[in-house]
Amino acid sequence: MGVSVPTTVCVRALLFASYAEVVGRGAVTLTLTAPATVRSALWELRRLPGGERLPERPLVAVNHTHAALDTPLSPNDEVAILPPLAGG
Amino acid sequence: MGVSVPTTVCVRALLFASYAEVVGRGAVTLTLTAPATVRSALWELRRLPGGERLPERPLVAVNHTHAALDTPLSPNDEVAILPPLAGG
Amino acid sequence: MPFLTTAPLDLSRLVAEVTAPARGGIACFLGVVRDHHGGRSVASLEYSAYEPMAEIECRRIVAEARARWHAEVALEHRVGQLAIGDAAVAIAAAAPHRDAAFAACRYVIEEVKRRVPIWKRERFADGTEGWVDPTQEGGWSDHRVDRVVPQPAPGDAEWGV
Amino acid sequence: MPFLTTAPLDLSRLVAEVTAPARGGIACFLGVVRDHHGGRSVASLEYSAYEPMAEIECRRIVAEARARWHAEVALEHRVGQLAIGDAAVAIAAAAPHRDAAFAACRYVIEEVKRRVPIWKRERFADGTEGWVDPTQEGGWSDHRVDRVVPQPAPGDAEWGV
Repeated sequence: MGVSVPTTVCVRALLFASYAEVVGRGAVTLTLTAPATVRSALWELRRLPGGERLPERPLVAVNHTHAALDTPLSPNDEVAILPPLAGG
Repeated sequence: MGVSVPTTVCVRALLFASYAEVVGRGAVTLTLTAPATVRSALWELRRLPGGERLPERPLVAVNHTHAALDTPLSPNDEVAILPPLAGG
Repeated sequence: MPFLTTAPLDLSRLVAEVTAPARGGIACFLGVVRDHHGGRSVASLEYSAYEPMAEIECRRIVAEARARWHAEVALEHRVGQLAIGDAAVAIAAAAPHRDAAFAACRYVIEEVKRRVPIWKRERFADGTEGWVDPTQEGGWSDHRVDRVVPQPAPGDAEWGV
Repeated sequence: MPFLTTAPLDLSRLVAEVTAPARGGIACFLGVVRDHHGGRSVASLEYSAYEPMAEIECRRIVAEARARWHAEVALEHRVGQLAIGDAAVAIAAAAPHRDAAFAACRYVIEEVKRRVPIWKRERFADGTEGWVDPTQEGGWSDHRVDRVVPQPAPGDAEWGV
């Protein structure tokens, strides 16, 4: 009996502020080919209508922590694409 | 007719905090030989009972402005001998 | 206590939270909504946040300042609609001596600006609007949309305040 | 408004005095009476001042900070009897940006400590007293007198509060 290897990773992607406006929505569920990274999630988001206006190297976070484009994604992770921060 | 040259300068000297305690008073009127400086006022103050405990080079002020020991004194000036400052 | 709030900020309450007999210095900072940005007249603005992450980052920043300067630190950031002159962020940092209090206070405001996911949409006196982008020349996003934007779909809980 | 007061300090009022729509950053400082000094337990303390000169120096310091950083600055120093935890000095400095606000606030507290003729007499938990001397090892004056000292003669107007 072989071990079942999942071939896809399902994650929740969040878009905020100006990035939510250009894509027209704040949350998208993505099904990515394993192994998945933030970069592969961003690649899918940039294929959405308006998504071509997302930058190639935005700030990103995974599960509420700042992350990098090559941060790996696990099933049900929350990946957030963050416009330039303007708090304070 | 010659010009009258005053030979003495009368000033008001103030002592504060620990310096007032060692001399036992907060204000002294001093009659100094002209030309007078802060140093000559301090010299007189150090001759008062307890005055020997005043330092030789304290902080000083003349007419509410920080001054030096060789700052000249005019009649009715207010010269203050200031213990180490502890505000703030 | 959450770090984000829609209520007006109260610096006195933050100062009271950090005051203690062993702490002789309290440094504070208030960031206030200005009436001009990039030469344009601002009428009001709205702060939104990725709230769960913003709370976590604020907690981390405060913990870092406490550990590094042996300080007690209180922080609040306002979200939602703000008027000119309203405080958007308030910080109080208390330490035994003033060097540490100032350093901790300064650290917190710098790190809040650098790390906490909060965004600011300005409404200008001429009726247009724009997202503030501190990384861009002029201070607005390339994606700035000079019109009133529809609200996000209801039910999308992750959308910021 | 005088800079010296016997009333409790109110940072909120100072902040309100300096707040304006063009000033986005407000840095504040509170100096609070600590319960220990040099390893000894402090029960209370009394600030006294050479009042006319203290007012003049405070006004000069505030004017310098305003000119150098284009800041608006409010300053108060309390005199008389203070309890542990009371604020002895309060500063609010507002400027268009936070760098200037922090710099102006820091300048004012450093110059107040360096230039304003104010003295502090500590009453310790063991009943003794001493003048604080920041220039001495241990922090007290060589002229420290560990007893209750008679008040200055009435009518000597220059004696501090």
